[in-house]
Amino acid sequence: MKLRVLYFAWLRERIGEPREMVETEAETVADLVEELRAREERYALAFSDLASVRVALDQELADFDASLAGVREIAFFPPMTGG
Amino acid sequence: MKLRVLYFAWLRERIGEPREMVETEAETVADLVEELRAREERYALAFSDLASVRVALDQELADFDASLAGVREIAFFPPMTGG
Amino acid sequence: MAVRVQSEAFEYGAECAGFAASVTDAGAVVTFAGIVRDDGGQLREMEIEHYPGMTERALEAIEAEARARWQLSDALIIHRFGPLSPGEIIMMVATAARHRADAFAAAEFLMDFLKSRAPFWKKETTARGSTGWVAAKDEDEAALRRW
Amino acid sequence: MAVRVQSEAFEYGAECAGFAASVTDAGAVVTFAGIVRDDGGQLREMEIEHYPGMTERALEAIEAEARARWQLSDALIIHRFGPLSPGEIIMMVATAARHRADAFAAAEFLMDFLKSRAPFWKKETTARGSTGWVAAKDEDEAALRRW
Repeated sequence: MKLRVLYFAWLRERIGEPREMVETEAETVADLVEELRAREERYALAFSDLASVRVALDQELADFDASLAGVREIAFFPPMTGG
Repeated sequence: MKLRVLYFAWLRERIGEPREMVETEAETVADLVEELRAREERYALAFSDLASVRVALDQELADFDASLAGVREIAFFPPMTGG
Repeated sequence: MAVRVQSEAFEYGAECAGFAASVTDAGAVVTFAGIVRDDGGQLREMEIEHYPGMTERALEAIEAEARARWQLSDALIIHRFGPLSPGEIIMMVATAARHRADAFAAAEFLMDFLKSRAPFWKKETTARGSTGWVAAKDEDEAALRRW
Repeated sequence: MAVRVQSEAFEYGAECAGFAASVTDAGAVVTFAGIVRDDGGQLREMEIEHYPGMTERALEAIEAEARARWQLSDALIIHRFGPLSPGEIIMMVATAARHRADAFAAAEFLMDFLKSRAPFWKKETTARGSTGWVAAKDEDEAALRRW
């Protein structure tokens, strides 16, 4: 499947781009993160500490063990600091 | 001693005036209330339920057993409802 | 820090903006406004009586207590007296602090104490012309005990 | 009920006044404004990044949750993104209710959830030119657990 992957804040800066299309057979968010990490050093760096990474599937907060079935957009970002 | 006595809200309405000078030898607020009650029916009515009467001595909230020594102004009023 | 007791209307929005613009070293501003509630068209007028002199002292004491309990950059209390119509703003408080928890807590504290410890009394006149003094609520007295 | 996410500045005072004037059957209005704190002249700029689309959804969900929990006459959330200077207002919330306890609780709830559940990130540039992302605070995450 083709996934639209978005990065925000320092994840965006470490990866070097705000979004990309990713072709993957990953079943869960965690699987996808493993694939990305294995790809290039910048991904490994961005995902080195998952405790400070949050994920949203189709614009809803989700967990790393969430399934990617039917998902079109996934976003990775640090803990939020609005307000 | 001469005391300036003020009444507010329904105490003012029941007594029929907002303020008066009272000559008294009462030692406490409670003593003064007893004197006023004995004076006229309108005072007896105004002070019939002391649970719903509050008192201030020289513009500070006080209790019924507080001493009147040195006090110049005493005010009686219902529980407050500002805001 | 300011306390104002007045019969004239005040501009709530302008007071909020002025307060927020004047504070320094604050990251959080909380305001509260009390409005004369229409209660389904039953109310014609609300008259607020107060105790001149004691009112200002009580509000200043409450504000000083809030400043002693929380780290506030600034605080403001404005309360009207006299006749008010439904929909009119009766009063407001504003607090400013570095952090929002302090600003929220101080604003609630000011309101709780102002409600039951500042000498104001409300008298309502209904559309049919009958009048009555607003009774103090047990819940307002209870609200003081949490502080 | 309204949620606005925008880069343009908004007039905090005018928003407060308009909100208070538009509510019906409310006796209490609470507003919160978040201000870019100067931090002793160390800060030159704060840039707010957000996730367009998800931001609006998250804020609307938080507002709907507040309306489900408390009796609100109305609620408003405005949040800016993009570059901001010290002293500028970042965002505001406003709540209106018949009783002040509901208005205060809902405003605090909106702030607590907005802080940690709406996709905004703050980046600071100091007067000396160094930049850094503001870290989430444990106390903000902890604040969610009281609701």
